[in-house]
Amino acid sequence: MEAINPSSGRKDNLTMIAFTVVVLTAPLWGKLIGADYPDLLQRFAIFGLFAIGFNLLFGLTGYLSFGHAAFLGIGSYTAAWSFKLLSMNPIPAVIFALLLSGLFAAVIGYVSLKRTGIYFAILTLAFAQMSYNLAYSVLTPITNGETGLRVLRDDPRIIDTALGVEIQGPLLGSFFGIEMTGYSGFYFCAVMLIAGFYVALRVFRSPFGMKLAAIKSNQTRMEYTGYNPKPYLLAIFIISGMYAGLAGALMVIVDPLAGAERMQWTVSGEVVLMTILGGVGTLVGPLLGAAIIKYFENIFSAINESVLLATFDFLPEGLQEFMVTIVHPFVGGGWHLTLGILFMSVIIFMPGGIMEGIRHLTDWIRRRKE
Amino acid sequence: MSDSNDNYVLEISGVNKTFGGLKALSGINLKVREGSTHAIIGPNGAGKSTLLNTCIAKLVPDSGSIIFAGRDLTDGMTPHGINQLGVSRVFQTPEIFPELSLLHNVMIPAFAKRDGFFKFNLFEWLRDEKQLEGEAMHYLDNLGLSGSAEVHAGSLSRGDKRRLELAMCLIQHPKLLLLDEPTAGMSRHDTNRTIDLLKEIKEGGMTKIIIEHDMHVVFSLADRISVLAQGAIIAEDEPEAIKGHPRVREAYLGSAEI
Amino acid sequence: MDAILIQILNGLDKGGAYALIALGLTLVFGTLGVVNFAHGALFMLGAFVSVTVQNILTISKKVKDESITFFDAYKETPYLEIWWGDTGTMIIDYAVPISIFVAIPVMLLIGLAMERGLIRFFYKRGDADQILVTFGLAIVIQEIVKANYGANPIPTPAPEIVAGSAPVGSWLGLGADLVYPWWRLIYLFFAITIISTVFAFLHYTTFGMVVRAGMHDRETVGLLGINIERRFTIVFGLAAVVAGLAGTMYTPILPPDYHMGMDFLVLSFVVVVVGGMGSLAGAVAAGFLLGILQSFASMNEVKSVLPAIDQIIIYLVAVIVLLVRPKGLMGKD
Amino acid sequence: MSDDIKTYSTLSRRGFLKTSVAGAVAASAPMFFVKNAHAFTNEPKGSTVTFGFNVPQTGPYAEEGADELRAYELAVKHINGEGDGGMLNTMKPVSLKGDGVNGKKVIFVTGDTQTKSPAARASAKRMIERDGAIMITGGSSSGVAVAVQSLCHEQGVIFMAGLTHAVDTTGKDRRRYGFRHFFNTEMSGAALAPILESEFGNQRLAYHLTADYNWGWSQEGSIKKHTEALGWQTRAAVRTPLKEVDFSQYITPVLNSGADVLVLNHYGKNMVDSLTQSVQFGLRDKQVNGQDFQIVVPLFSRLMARGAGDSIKGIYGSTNWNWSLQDKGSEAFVKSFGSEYGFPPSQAAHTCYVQALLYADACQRAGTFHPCDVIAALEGHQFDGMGNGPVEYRAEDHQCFKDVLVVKGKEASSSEFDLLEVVEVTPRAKVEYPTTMQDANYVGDLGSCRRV
Repeated sequence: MEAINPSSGRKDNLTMIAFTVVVLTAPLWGKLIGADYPDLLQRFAIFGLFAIGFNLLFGLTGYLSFGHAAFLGIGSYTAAWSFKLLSMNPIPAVIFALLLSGLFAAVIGYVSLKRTGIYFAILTLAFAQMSYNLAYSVLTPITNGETGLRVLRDDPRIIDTALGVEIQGPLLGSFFGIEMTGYSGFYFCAVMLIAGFYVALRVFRSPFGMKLAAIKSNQTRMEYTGYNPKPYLLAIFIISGMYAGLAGALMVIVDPLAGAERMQWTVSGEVVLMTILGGVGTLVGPLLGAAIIKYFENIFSAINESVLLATFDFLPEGLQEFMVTIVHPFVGGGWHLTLGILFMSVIIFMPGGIMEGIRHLTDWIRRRKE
Repeated sequence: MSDSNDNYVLEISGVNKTFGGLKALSGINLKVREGSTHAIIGPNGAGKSTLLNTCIAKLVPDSGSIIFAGRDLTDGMTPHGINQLGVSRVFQTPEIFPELSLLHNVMIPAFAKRDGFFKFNLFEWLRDEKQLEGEAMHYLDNLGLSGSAEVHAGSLSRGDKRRLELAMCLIQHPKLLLLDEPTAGMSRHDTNRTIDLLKEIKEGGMTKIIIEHDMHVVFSLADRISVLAQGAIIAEDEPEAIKGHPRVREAYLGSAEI
Repeated sequence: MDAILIQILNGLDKGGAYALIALGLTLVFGTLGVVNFAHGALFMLGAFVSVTVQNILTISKKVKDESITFFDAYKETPYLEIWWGDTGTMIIDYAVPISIFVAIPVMLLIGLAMERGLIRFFYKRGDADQILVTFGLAIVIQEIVKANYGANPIPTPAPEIVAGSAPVGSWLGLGADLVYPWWRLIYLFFAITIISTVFAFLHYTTFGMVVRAGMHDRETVGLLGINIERRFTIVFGLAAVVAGLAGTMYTPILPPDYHMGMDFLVLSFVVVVVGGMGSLAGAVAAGFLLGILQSFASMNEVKSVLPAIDQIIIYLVAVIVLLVRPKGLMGKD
Repeated sequence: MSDDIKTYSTLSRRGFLKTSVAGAVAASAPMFFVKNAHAFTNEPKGSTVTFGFNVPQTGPYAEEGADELRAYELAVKHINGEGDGGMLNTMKPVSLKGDGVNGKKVIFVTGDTQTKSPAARASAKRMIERDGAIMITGGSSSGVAVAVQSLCHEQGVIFMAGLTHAVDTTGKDRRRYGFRHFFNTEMSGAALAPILESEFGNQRLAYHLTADYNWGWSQEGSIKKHTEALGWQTRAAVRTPLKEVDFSQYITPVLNSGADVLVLNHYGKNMVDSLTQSVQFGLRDKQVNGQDFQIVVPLFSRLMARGAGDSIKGIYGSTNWNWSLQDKGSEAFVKSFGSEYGFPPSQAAHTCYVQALLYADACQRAGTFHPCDVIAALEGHQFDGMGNGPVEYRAEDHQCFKDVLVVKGKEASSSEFDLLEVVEVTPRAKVEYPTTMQDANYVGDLGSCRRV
């Protein structure tokens, strides 16, 4: 299916309204799947934003970046420093994170976009890994190394000091008096997610997006058709990097700690997997992929033997033990196994990811009806 | 009528190109009159496509110059820069956007014509581009493709892909249109339709360079013909004269009757 | 002088390992066009062949340690020692070399099974699908190994006779301080042998020629009526064997754990790409280049000038190479 | 709602788990952290109280995490009066009576830290926000401990650190809500130095290989300080990347550096790899400056050391606790752990078990779960009978001060568990450092406990 379509104003408005409603009511429907606690919902929103931004690059242009974690990390560190030096208000943190991650994306993108395909992927990977390794070691004065950069009570915070804002309670981000924790933290992320989704929708529905899809389809033709693909690619690389930077900043806003691990290749890999799992080049797919992976990481890993015993309590003793024995390897410490199996089965049975699977399913149902 | 016109759109002079030890083009001189259709014929490997490639900066010649609209195309010009000057090309193997719909395939070049090589129109709606869309539909219609405007270009037949590519070039209203075997792989019927179409454009004043093996096409369209063999132009004249040219017969046509 | 020489040795040794791991990866990409994220897992499986062989050889008669009352601790004597005395001890000592002979058929089977059971369905799929499915497979393999062998590294020593160091310095008439572990020398020799064998196989056998032709132009070879699919299956098996052997032989240097495949995965991709995707010679050259540069970057003298250069050298070199040579060291356009 | 907890006549493990779970399910009904809804975060309202065990279940420390979890389950059992009671029988003073804490049965929830700070904080948050955990405990790395500790401090939840050895945890990153029972790099250095002197003499030239992150530097600094005080010199201290697996390029320069002692400031997998490879390079067979070359591993983990096989034989290091100790507390713990699981506990299991009991006991003594009162009960608390001799939770930095074990890799081990022999039990007085240390890493601000 072509990623880009002009759609109609009415359809887009409906999409936006539906999306907004679904996101804002997450605490309600989250209950059904045991995800109704703010930290996980925040994570859904943050990683969703990360994946949506990543998909703008990978999904539209086909350029697979394996180094987006670098921008996530830069966003995080910037936000943490904004908290330390300027103010606990998330607004400057977001602005500076966007600017700085955009700047880094411009530099890394400018160099990496000289190459295509796997060569591009390895260039981005190399930049991110260098950032990660340095952040962990010699850059410790800036990053606080393994422990991660934390916000401390005796940090200067010049804006707050100037305005006489004093943090009384716990040291948390504070949006004009609203503490960025729990559900208020989630709603802040949710608003950012909705804004990010709206921008992504506009890209998908714009001539700009169509040109990106054309670059993916046939870059040579683009050049002989009068386009310079470089600025297009660089622009979307920067935008995509800024999404990652924003996601990184939000991580710090809801939980004031910036760690070097956020720059490791596994994080870049994670966002690649999220996007592919949900469906490359689809609007909602990456968000879905992000939610699924985070759900597994947080909910499946927390299921221990006792929880299983309770779950199968309705069964007779012997059968209960049997079920627990069967299921146990897949939960708790075994959540990775379940995730691996999920990756494989999704992609075996639904080429192109979950959204593609859903599309085939709806097509099939429609055909059955007819 | 073309004889009276001494305005040259393209002036190729002294172009040489070697690949390794192989001389692909040697001392090519060629002038193309404005509004004319200039055919380049020659056996396989004669250097016809190579010559066109040097015109769009796909290849940089070792020496010589190619002047178009007052600019030397061999002097650090980029492919997109050349296109923006008004040169469009139909390739030997169709270069289209297989994953996009036919409509979008044609809209992309139209955008390039309108917006230049880069425009950050991220916050415009594609659906508001009604005028452009109408224009694209018009060109698809002209080439008999409007019925499948929403189809993925990748699923077209080879002949249809070629016509699509032609539409993509035509919508840019180029000053110079380079056609590399535009009818190869087309049915007789489609070939004739294409010839008619190209004739129609000719009346619009567009200059065309055409590489073609099909002599029916060549003689239907060309105002002038250059014959290329082993990288050199061995003859250049009007179609009727070329037909009887002895060296051409020998080098390219063999002794066969045309 | 000694310091430089020994770092070159280190570099060659590292490079041998990198090249060996990258070789299979580039073979699979070049012939099958598959981006195989499960390649690290094959390396790890090879290492666990060694662990398994060692476990089997040391199946022991357990005598309860009576001094321990709170839990069951056993004094273990391997049956091999009980039955065959010193011969048995020697066999156990040679667990790792023995594993090599076990690893070849085992890894071949694993490779064939993987290709037939999964990979072949993904030849025509996009890179994205390949990445996800092979990554998923890598996680599953890893978790299965973890479930059976635990998460901690398991010691798999080299035979006693080569456990120590060789007096390389004396051989070369340099200082006696210059020593190098026997096993690392063996590994280097082994790596070169395997790499040469693979090259010879691809260059001097008809099978190899067809495969190389297939790497070049798959369609044409298919048109010649050659059953390229079956040969590709064998190529995948071959790649699995090479990766597995690299792992098996590595166990005395690095006590294996379930995660070691992931530790090498990114590195092996960097080596393959720096060498030029699909170029066997490039992968080998890049392996040695990166190994040697990494060794030199780790020297105190270098680090005092460029702090933490050893942390980033591989990636830095990758960036430079790819900017200077768009398709890697020996990549084809 | 929690009144309908099923009671089982037999105290089988399954039965025990069932009881705790019935409660967990009942209690974990929406109890996310709502500001000011309670007198304090997650005040237990029903008949149960929930502990949160945050341990690495995936990644390189998964095995250590699994052992920690075993210890916690055992601790919960003992607190609730099941099993043989373990250290409750030896701990002095003890207020726990084997009927839960403050009349409430202890239940627990678990999480996976992945040995990554953000992941660890995420799972701690889940346990606090969703599962209503009254406290968080566990972990296998200093980075994680510091990160989770400051999270808990902000959330107003007590954190009982698991295995964390960098000074920072109770040094510059100390928090009012965080407590560490495990020893630290400073104590390792202080305990090791005298033994190194008596074994290797005071004319030594040391070469350090140090994992390039906070803990590594902390360990390197302490060993340097204490050995240089003896008269040792430091030839070089080289930083190695944390993710390195092949240390050959760092080991070879040691060969002709003139150094005669190699100090491996590496933990876990790093240590297994670097030690194995150092021995292969023949370092142990070398003679330098007329003395036998020696290798020192400042922090030993028996669980991980197994991976180095024979290479650990004769290597000196320090450890917080070892199962072979003969005191009453250790015996009681090894006995109940060994009979439950069939093998001896690791030092990680020990420290976690002790932390869980100490927390529960403090709540019992305070008569409430209010963190401020529990903190007051823990600060300056002196206890004995838990495997390390008399111990004190120093009020100023929340660090436990106790005897430290200097150990050596055993030459002739009798079983797979018998890897370390205790060379010396360095008394608390020798490893205790003053609260007025000038080093920036040792100075911190606890912050205060917040009563709403």
